[in-house]
Amino acid sequence: MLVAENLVKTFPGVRALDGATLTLQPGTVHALLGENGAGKSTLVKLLTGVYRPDGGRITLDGGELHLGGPLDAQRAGIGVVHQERNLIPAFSVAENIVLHHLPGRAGWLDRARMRAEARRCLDLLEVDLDPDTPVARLSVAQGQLVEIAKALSLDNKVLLLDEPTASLTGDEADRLYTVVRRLRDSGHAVVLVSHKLEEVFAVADTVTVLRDGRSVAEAEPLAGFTQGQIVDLMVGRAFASIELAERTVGEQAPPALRLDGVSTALGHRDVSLAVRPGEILGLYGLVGAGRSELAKAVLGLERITAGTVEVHGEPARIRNVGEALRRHRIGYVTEDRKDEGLFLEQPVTRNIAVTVWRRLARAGLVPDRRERALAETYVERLGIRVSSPRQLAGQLSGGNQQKVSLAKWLAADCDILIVDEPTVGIDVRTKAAFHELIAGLAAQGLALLLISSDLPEVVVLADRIAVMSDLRVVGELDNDHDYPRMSQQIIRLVHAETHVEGRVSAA
Amino acid sequence: MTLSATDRVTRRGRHLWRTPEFTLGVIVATGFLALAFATGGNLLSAGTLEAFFRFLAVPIVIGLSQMVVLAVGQMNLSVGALTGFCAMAAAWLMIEAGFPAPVAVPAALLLGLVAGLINGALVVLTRINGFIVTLATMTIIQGLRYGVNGPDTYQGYSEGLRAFGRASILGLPAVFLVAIAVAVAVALFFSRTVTGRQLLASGGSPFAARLSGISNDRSVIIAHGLSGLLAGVAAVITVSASGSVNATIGDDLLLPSFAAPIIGGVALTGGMVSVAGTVLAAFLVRLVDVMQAQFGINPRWVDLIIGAVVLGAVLLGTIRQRVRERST
Amino acid sequence: MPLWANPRVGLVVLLVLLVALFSTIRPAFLDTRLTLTPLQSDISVYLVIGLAQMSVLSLGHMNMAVGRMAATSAFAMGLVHHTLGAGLLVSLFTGLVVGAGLGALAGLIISRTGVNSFVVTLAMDFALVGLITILYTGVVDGVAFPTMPAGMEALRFDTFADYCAGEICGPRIPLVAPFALAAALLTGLLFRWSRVGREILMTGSSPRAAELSGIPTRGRVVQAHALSGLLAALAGFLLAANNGAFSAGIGDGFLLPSFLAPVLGGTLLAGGAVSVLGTVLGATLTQVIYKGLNLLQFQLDRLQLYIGLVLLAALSLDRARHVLAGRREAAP
Amino acid sequence: GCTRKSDNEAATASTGKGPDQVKVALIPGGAHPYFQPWKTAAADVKTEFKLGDATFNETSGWDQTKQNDVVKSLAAQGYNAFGIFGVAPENINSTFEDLKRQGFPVASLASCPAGDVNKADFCLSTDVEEAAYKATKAAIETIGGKGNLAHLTGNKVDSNTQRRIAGVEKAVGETGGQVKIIQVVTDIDTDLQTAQKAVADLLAAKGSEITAIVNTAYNPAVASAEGVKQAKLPIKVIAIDDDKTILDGIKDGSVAGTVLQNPVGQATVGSYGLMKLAGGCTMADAGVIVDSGSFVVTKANVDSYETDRKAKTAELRQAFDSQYLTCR
Ligand SMILES: Nc1ncnc2c1ncn2[C@@H]1O[C@H](COP(=O)(O)OP(=O)(O)OP(=O)(O)O)[C@@H](O)[C@H]1O
Ligand SMILES: Nc1ncnc2c1ncn2[C@@H]1O[C@H](COP(=O)(O)OP(=O)(O)OP(=O)(O)O)[C@@H](O)[C@H]1O
Ligand SMILES: [Mg+2]
Ligand SMILES: [Mg+2]
Repeated sequence: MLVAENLVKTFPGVRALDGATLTLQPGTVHALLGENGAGKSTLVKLLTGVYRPDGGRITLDGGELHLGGPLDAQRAGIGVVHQERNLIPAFSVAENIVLHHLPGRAGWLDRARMRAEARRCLDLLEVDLDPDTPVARLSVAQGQLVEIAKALSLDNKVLLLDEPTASLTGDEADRLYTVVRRLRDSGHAVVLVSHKLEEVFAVADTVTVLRDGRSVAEAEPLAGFTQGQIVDLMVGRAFASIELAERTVGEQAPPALRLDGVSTALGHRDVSLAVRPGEILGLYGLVGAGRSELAKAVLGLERITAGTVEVHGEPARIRNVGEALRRHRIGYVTEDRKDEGLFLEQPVTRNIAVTVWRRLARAGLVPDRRERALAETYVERLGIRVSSPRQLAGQLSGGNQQKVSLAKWLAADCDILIVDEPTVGIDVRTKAAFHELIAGLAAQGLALLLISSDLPEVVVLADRIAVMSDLRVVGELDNDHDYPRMSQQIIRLVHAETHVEGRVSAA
Repeated sequence: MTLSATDRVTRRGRHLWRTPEFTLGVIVATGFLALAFATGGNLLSAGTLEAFFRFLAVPIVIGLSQMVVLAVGQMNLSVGALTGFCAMAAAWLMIEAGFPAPVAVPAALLLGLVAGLINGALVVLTRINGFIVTLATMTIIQGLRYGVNGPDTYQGYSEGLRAFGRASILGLPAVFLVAIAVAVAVALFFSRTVTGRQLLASGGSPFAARLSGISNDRSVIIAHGLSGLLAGVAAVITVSASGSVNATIGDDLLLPSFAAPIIGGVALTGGMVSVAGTVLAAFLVRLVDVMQAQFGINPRWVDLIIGAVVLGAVLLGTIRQRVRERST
Repeated sequence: MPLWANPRVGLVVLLVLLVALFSTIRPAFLDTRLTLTPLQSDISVYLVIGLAQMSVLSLGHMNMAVGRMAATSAFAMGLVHHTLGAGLLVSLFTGLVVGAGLGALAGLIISRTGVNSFVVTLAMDFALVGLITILYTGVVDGVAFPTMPAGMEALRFDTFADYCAGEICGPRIPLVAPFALAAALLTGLLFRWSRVGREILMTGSSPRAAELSGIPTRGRVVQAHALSGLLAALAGFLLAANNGAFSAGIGDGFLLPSFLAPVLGGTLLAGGAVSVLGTVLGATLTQVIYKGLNLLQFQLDRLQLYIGLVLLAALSLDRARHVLAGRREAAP
Repeated sequence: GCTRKSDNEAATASTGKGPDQVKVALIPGGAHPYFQPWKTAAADVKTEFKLGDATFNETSGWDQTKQNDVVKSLAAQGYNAFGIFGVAPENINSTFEDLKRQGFPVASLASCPAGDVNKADFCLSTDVEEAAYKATKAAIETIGGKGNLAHLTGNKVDSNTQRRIAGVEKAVGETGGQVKIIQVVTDIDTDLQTAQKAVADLLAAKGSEITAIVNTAYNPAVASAEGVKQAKLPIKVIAIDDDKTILDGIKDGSVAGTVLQNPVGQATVGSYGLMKLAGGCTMADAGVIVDSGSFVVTKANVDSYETDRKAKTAELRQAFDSQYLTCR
């Protein structure tokens, strides 16, 4: 029913789509796959009227669609969750959910109906959120859930989901997919963009693969492919799996970073952790477990009320990131790249070089040449897709933005690196490259604290895994890289904690 | 029971007494009482209160006029000039063209509305920053304002309108009650109407608003139109309350128009409004005016004091916050 | 990007058009002594005050006290000359220090309290307005210093044409122009190439990301505001030179032009990007408009009408260029 | 080596121009009702003295920098004799000097430079201290030599304001304590609304104590006439100038009197002097200060004051011929 033929879209210096085709049938879940920068989000935006195509046409049930703006797509019954969060911070959860069809009577807002409608959508996803909470106070993941609820609030014939689960954990993703299946069964068409191939294979029926803005597989049944074949299609050649660097962590080496009984103003209680040079400590937990906030507390962005932080055995009182970087050589790659990681309106060069200007400068002046050379090194190393290093960071595809946000800290040359959800929204190949890179860094002797909600990732990379739940570390495991067993243990830890906690407060 | 993420979120929530409006309210009340006390009650005498509230009407309305555009992340530098122009136009209609007040008043309001809509349309069509567009239109409107009657003063128009300007109901000037009614209407508009919410959405995050099918262009035009209309209301209040108008009317309104909403807690970046804050801030500024008259203070000292007090309050607020953080 | 798609080119074209228009209608527009030389003096003042505002626009902040910072600094200059008999350079230096100090104070309050720069500098403006009057009435029993340091006269009246090496005299450029030019070049250097300048821009672009990238954002805020104060002081000095006295009225008319020059030149109010060249062009454009319309001798109402219309036209022209550039980009 | 060229390139044009070669520019500080008579006077002198041209340009907007710009523009246009009301009395000597260096005759009209030096050829203006003194005298007379005065005036950082304050104080001092000044309100001449607000607050605070208000600025005069009438207080208002609203006030009794200045005389006699200077005459006493006269007008002489003023103007012109100018 919804058909996009030969879509072309050009941005200054980039041809994002170059004859992409997508055919959607009702009652199917259609996977839209491709590497970072392949043009998936651009395609989604063309189908929802955010951009206008430079060529090609879109038809719905045989009639041509001219989408002048998001409103037209909405009227045509196309709902969407975009890759980037687009919520109004000062508005409540409820209002955000129903923003595109604010219920009113003679121009007056009907708050009761608004709340009820929002409640209904949240309930679909089994999300326990007060509809009156301002979204400014939600975590990234909660925001994503609200965004999904918003897309569900209209009964759309077509639903486009652009990496809806990027920052969700398994549980929430499962709930989302239950809803998706239900929608499919009632005759809706759902497009799913995701880099989590396991999920894709679990829910999708058909697949379109984009490479360099062109469709290389069109609406084929997914059952006919293996994961490896899909990856090869995306990449355009056989994808060799990557060997992680061998490393040995000296058992006796003193910890590079050690938290001892740390409590914070936010409510972390008695957190103790230690990472040795050359070691990767995975920090796993469900959404809202307080891992990101813990990292920020270490960097002095949240107040520590008790306990000590030691860097290389010396007690450290870090007040801000600058101090962490310069005095202690600690870097922090944030999970919230849009607000905290990137300067969207600045060129990629500056985004990468910002942490090292001090080093690049000659007599206080930074030569463009050196800055550019540095940026180019990392663009190449991480395979960042840019039309030129002077492109604005905000114009990159989501995955490439993530790479820029990481590149900045690689450039900074730290001893201790805290990476928070580093591979959110990153394609399979790049993710593998990332893993290789991170393992390589550890092999060079960096101490790495890997905060991730991606369980396979944690199991692949980490030497030890600490599990956090509800602002506390509830257990620590040595990793033997055996995924089934490790994941079981970890999940058990997360749930056991909830259980124990329940008993404690009941007593 | 475990502390769910939701619980934590609400625990962080603001309580009434932590809102800026509340703080401002306390400052205003304290200031008012202190002044009443210091003047030996003179402030509370009917005449003084009358004067106090009568000249509070325009600052409130003009502050709201600015607030409306701030809500969508715009600014309107032409509010003052526009108020003067509408006032002069109304007086011209009554004196030179011989129309009665019931014609002149709606005409002035309409003029404000149209000028505001033109501002908005220019911003949308040219995609130029509203600050600059209204700076240009301010100059144009100043020219028009002067063109009505040169530097001379209009006086002696409609007795009925003047009577309304002088009237008071239950000891409060009618014009002040008009201003309060306008404030309530504006507050309802932003909190209770679909259009009002859409305006705030456009201001808070234009891109997100666009993705939700809201036209930001429409929001900008509506906000400017409303701002112009409120400038028209301020003009009508001026004409009726003051009895004489000339081309200088509105010259002193630009800074107060910004000061009221901003002291009242409205962000320049858009997406939020605070009607109560704006009204209270206008009240605060008026309090200082009166203090000056009561004690015969050199206005320059007053400026110095206002500046120092605001800076001091700002510093104190931070210190207080620090202390509170420590104690939790 | 093609040359003509550069936003600055639109301004240059407009400038050329206006100059051509004005000098056809009023040949006196090209009179060096009575029009062009004074025009350069005026541009110098408004360029520097535009740069002062631009310095904080880089952060996405505003400085509502530019005028009063200029006045207070001018008072300081007058005072050291009046009471201590300081010469031109010492006076200027003192004034610049005072200006920078005031700016830094504003920056400090803003960065420590997190209160909007608009509120803080507006409050500061009020405080300084009062202070200036009190100072002037207290010190010189009036509203201006009766004397000026030696050399101010020369700054006011002379052009380089008055200085000759043998037969060769300089061009008819007023002596104040190099001050403004130097300010523009140094500011440009700062924001384009220096680490501090870039970090200020990054802070303006996203304060949160800047903090999380290890930039000492508070320090940068203070520095940008100090620079703003310093430039405001310089503008006050140049105006005092042009007008002939250190007086309380200096800076009264600075506020709006201070925004006009950088914003016309393409500096955003949102922060994160500045254009010194644009500010130069913006200041030049506004002064040319004023000068030309003055020469056309309109009555007050007409004059204001036309100033507003020409400004709108100038801005719309830039928009048209933008749209056109967009079309060209999309075409191939 | 580098040498400084002496700057005597100009200073040639001044001698021996016939009236038809003289082009006079009258430049007030900005738009103000006081200067409106200059406009007609400029047209009159042009025909009467057969001047090459005479123009009136009020576009300075009360900004010394802009005024300098206007002056230079007019010079570039070929105007060669200037009658200027300096916006900033403390700076204006530099402007005069600038013009003198180019050989143009310059008159300081309606206001003299601050300090003891006048760099213009002559200053023809109201003696503002004297005018304020007369106004205060008139006020004291109407209240029977006993009571409390309030003085409302303009920009405090203006040397003319300082002189006005001195004039009022002088007159009050002569009463030997019978009359007291209880409030001097400055900085309320910027616009009408500010003045109205200040008057309302003043009346509310001290209305019962005040017996007379002396105004030495235009907007406060309009505002206090209106305010006193409205408050129905037995306060005598002494206004300034002869704007229609004020004359109406005198006729209907709400204004006790006003002090007139002599704008027409300043413009005509000033232009006359400039013409003579351009024709080759010199000042007998360079930079002399000439009082153009001030006149107290009450209900008694409201219909006849114009004759006095015309007489004064004629007398001034004679004095220029006989006393101030030396012509060969
Ligand atoms: N607004 C824009 N301006 C300029 N270039 C853009 C813009 N948006 C996208 N691009 C470019 O278009 C290309 C496709 O981007 P798109 O966001 O569609 O990729 P994607 O397939 O969604 O990648 P990812 O998996 O990383 O999200 C990229 O090279 C990107 O840099
Ligand atoms: N003490 C607290 N009070 C209120 N809200 C809190 C508190 N602690 C954390 N939160 C909220 O919970 C959110 C989740 O915290 P945090 O981001 O540290 O968890 P996380 O384990 O990193 O999970 P996520 O996957 O959501 O990033 C925070 O963004 C914050 O809004
Ligand atoms: Mg994408
Ligand atoms: Mg997190």
